[in-house]
Amino acid sequence: MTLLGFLVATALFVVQARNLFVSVILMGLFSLLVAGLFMVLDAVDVAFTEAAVGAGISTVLFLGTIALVAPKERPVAPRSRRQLLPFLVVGATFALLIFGTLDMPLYGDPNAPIHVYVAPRYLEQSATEIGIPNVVTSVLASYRGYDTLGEITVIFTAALGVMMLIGRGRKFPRRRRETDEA
Amino acid sequence: MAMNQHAVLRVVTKLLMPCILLFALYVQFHGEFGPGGGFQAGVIFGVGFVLYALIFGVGAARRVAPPGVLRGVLAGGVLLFTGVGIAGVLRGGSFLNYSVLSKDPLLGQEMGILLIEFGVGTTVAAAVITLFLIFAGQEQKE
Amino acid sequence: MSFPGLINYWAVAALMMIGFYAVIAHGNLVKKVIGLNIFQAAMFIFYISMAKVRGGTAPILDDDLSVFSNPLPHVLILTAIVVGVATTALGLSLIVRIRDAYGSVEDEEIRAIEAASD
Amino acid sequence: MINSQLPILQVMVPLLAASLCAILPFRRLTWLIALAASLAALAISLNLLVLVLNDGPISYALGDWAAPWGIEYRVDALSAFVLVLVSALGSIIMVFAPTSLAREIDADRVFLFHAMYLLNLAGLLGMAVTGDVFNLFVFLEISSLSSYVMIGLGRDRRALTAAFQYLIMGTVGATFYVIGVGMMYMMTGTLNMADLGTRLPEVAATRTVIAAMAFIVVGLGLKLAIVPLHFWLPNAYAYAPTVVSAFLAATATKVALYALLRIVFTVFGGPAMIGLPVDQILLVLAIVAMFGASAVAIYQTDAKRLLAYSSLAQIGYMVLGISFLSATGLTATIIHLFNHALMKGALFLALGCIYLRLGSVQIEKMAGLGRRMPWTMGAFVVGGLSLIGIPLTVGFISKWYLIQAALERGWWLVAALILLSSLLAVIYVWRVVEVAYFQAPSDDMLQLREAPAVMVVPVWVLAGANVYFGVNPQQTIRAAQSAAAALLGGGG
Amino acid sequence: MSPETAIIAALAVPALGALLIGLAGRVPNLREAITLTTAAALLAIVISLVLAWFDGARPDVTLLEMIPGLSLRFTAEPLGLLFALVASSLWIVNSIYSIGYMRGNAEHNQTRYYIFFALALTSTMGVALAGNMLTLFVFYELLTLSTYPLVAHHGTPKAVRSARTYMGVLMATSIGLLLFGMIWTWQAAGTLTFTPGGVFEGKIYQPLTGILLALFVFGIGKAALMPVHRWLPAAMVAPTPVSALLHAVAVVKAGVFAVVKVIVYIFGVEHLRTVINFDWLSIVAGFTIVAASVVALRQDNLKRRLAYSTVSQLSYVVLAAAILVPISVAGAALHIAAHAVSKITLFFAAGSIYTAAHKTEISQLDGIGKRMPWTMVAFGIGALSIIGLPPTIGFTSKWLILQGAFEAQNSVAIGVIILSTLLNAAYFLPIIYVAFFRSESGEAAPHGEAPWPMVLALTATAGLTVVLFFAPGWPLALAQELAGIVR
Repeated sequence: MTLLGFLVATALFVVQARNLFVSVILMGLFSLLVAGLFMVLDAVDVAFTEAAVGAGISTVLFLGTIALVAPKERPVAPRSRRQLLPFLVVGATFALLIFGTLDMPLYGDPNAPIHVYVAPRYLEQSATEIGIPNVVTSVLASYRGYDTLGEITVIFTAALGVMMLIGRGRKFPRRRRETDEA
Repeated sequence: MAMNQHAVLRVVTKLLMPCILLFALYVQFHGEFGPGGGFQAGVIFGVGFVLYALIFGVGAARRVAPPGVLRGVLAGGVLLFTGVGIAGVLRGGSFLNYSVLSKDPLLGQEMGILLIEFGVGTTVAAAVITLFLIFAGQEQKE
Repeated sequence: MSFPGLINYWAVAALMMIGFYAVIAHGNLVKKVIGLNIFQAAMFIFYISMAKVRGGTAPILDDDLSVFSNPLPHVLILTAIVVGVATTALGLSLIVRIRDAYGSVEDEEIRAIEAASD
Repeated sequence: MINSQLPILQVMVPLLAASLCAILPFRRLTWLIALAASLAALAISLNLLVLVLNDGPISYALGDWAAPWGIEYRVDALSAFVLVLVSALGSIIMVFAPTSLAREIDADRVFLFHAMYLLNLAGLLGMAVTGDVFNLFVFLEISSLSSYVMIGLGRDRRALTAAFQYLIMGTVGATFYVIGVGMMYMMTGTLNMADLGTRLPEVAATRTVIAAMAFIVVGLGLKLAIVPLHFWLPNAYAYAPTVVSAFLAATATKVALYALLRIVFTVFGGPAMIGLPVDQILLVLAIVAMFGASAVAIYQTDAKRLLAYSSLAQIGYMVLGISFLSATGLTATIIHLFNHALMKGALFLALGCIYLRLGSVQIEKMAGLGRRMPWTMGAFVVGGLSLIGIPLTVGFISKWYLIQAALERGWWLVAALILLSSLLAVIYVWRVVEVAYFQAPSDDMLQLREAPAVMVVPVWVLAGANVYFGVNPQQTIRAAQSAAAALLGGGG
Repeated sequence: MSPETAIIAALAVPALGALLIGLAGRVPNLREAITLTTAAALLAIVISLVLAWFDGARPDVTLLEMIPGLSLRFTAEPLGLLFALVASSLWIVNSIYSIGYMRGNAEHNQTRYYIFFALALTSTMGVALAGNMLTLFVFYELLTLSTYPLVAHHGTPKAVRSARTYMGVLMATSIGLLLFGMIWTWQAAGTLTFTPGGVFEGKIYQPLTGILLALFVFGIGKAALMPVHRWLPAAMVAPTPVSALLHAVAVVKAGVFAVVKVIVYIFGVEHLRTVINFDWLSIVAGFTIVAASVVALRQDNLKRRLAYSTVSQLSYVVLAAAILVPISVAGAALHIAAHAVSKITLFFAAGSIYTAAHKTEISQLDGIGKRMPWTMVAFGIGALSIIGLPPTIGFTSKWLILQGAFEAQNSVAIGVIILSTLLNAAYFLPIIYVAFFRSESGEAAPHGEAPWPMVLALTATAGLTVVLFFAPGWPLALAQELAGIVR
């Protein structure tokens, strides 16, 4: 689980880096680490996806964006009141999360509810019901195929949305200059 | 994008492109056995295209994949997926019941999965290309 | 007794909070989206960790193996990853537009511009 | 056969239509498609409501995989009711849309807008019809992403920041929701709502489940804009194109509320089961919303913002109904959910007409509008009266049930507060009315004409609905009562 | 026409009139003709209803069920019929007067004025004929809404501000208190139907009755019990015919009517007699009577003085009902009619003075009686009636109330009535005195009587005030019927 510790450290760096470029590159690294972790946790499909998406697409998108906008972050204003509230919110959420974990089944416990209910059927029956060995695929595409339909609808929505917002031929004048002078 | 002057890059890319696309197809159709599937394949396919755009310029890439076509492909994936679902309905099952697609339920399942994964791949590839072209296209304006 | 088995959940929680903090405390819009990504990635890890079965392998059936990790969370997370990247893409395109409109991607500067133009 | 397929068609019709709209770059054609799809969705949902009220809940297994393994669609009285609400408003607003959009959105984007609109509709309908907690998340995201985009299309640049803020808050909310779902799944091994409802009681006392509930309530609360989580809403509603404001105000928060009800009651079997004072927290938040948001609304100079804050207050009423934890309280919530959609739909659409002609919805610029645009302002007044809760409008029915629920619990003070807060509504509605009717119009307003009939008619359909269902509310009440009963009865 | 149809028609006719007035807005003569026809038709309908009632018909119309178990329901009973009769007959007179006033002063937005006037009458009919509390509440609110544009008619900042007060107080009380009380009642008694003898018998914890009653009495802001009387003087910015018919007759009478109705048909007189801590209502009403009279004394603006006089007179009705003996309840009912005819006369006179002489303050009225004899004689008759002197109907109603007070040995009521009679005299007689016996101050422009429709109208109401003394006819008969129900 050193990997997790490493992840936390990377995440801290990502958040702290003032240079957005550095931040984004580290973010790519972070995604790769996450993908690695997923491999360790037997989630090969997820690892594959995370590597492709997190380290690949997201990074490209981020780079594209910071190339267009300022590459540096302004230092967070040291106003105590603005800093206090986020800390409180985060602290409360954290406490709730930890509180929530206390009654969780232990990590890797084969008798955890999720391993004894519903899921076994996938592992046991999918060979006869669907006939393909990759259970992730059979769940993804058949048992819960509808989620996947939703998923590509999400992509579809996002792609159309980006087209609408910043696609070519948009007629919004560049208002930056006006406001700078005004 | 000045890279389209480099002859070496151009040639390498031309050689690489089929490999990438082939790999994408492999991932696409091998998903039942190993890791992978429509989504990953779509991403790879898209990335292959991104490479093409990087080397030959966004303008050239956009000529290959104009927005109208991209929108068509994007929607096509969704339509294919829903189409498979509705085919299930028409053959007397529920939405997305693939078993009824063929006389042999197992075969039906495989057919269904293959088709919808292809739908997923199509949409995802188109989405990746769209996103890239748009974000890269912004840069040119600046 | 139970504590050692929960440590990784705690690490996940910590990771989540790093991202969450970036979302709400940082004024830079790009940083907010980065934070959002970390937050979500931590949530992915949480799901995948719960799917793990000690001694199990990836849920690709093979006659030699008998213990597999739970495939369901994997599927859910595949979906969630995709949703995440879709959100990121939209968020970033909004940032580009905001930059066009305001000339800044800093929360406070935008507010100042807003206040000045009112 | 077609009857048995209705649940899936409910979502697939708008989804397919959306794909078509994306392909066809023609404004009128896509509008026709969108309109046809919305109307078809309305027909389907009405059919479903009748079926459900007559024969009880309908279950539909997607891919024919039985419930805990596959995804289940489940339509009961409550979800059918929400479906009708969403698709009805979706249709009416679509009739209204073209003229309004022509003024507020670039012409070459309109066909994509139709696609977005339909995607949003599909997402909302999907949320209402699904019986699977994770599937709910997926459809939540479909509707959210499309609404971010639609808000971002607003003419004012502040629409962009509003959309971004909403995106951040919405995503945080969705992630919270997923975390909560993960915890529930961890303790039970299932994602099906009904199944969760039966399996959760065994592990109810665990801290994990308590945390899960907290995360889900907060996550959906963000979407719903319960008061401390509301910051995204006023700007989003104020700067989005009017059609979008109307649609979101009338439907999106309602569906989020539906999701909250569904999770809290069907899945958790009511807040009491967990042993958290959720009801009391909700009570306090609701009252804060009712007064705080109304008070802020009074000071707005922009009519759209005014309505946005008023929405927050109205959401407070709905949450208040939940906090009573009684059949009457839930009935009140559900009735108000429906009624508020009618009011806000009418009000925002009326503002759309005003924006079309006036190019602004600043209250001070609306002086004398009552004479220039009599129909539009007439509808606005009807909607406003309904918001106040004047008898013969739907608002009165809502209030009646809400107060009754309070009195049933013996909470006199709360009942009095409900009434007091509706007096604040009198103030903010009346500010607009006074300006529009009793101030002399400025000179450049003299050429103003009434908005075209394609806009005024939908506005009046909604305004008329405010009166019709206010005078004749039996159907609403009956549907709401059976929905509330279904919620309290567990699995439903 | 069957009595059921008549009830529906009483609601529908003025509403239809409003519609037609709106359509005929471009043609003033047609518009006014419609107003008059509608008013006449309404009176005929109400009369037919009264006749039917005396013949033993007890119509009961249920329109639609608004909330399960609660419908929009209309019935005819003596008190409501009396109110409807007063309102509809005075509407005719008032319409004639309005025509003179609005044209004489060249008011703007006349069409809107007539439309909302007709709508206000619809609402008044709804209040009068309501068969349960919900229906009464519905039309009570509609009355507020339909009179709001009339108060704000001028559109000046002052008018808008006053209209805001008007709306604010009436809405706040009705939504904040009345609705609350109503829903509470529904919760406790399970019904809101007006039932002789009340609905609470044994259903509510005694001390709560007092609180509930307070919710009703103060919630009905239109009854202008202090401290919720402020809207009434504010409403005086409206054109005078509005003040005359609505704020002397329809609106305020709807208020006291509702109070009496609640006392008689929701709480039940007999039931209230058993409530120990009930005296406060007499005290509040008594205080309002005296205090408002004192305030009236100090007003120089004629309409404001009349307004405070109205506040005071309204509480007579409340006080009379609170005495809780049949004869005083009859007095309360009759006083509704008596005050209506007398106060409308006074307002008509004030409007005439404004139209003819453009004078609004009492101190400007020196010698005006010589120029406007008809007006000022009518004013005098109205004043006599308010003070309670014969030969006017005001005497009759006051007499009944006083009789009731003696019967109940309610010393507070007796004292208040005597004291206020003196005060009434103190604020009216000086006006009559200066009008007839002071000589005109120099600078005033010469003027004569107001336009003839106005003079006609105010003569008619003044005449009615006297005629009713000699032949009280239906009003008294209906009031006595009510007393019979109370017993």
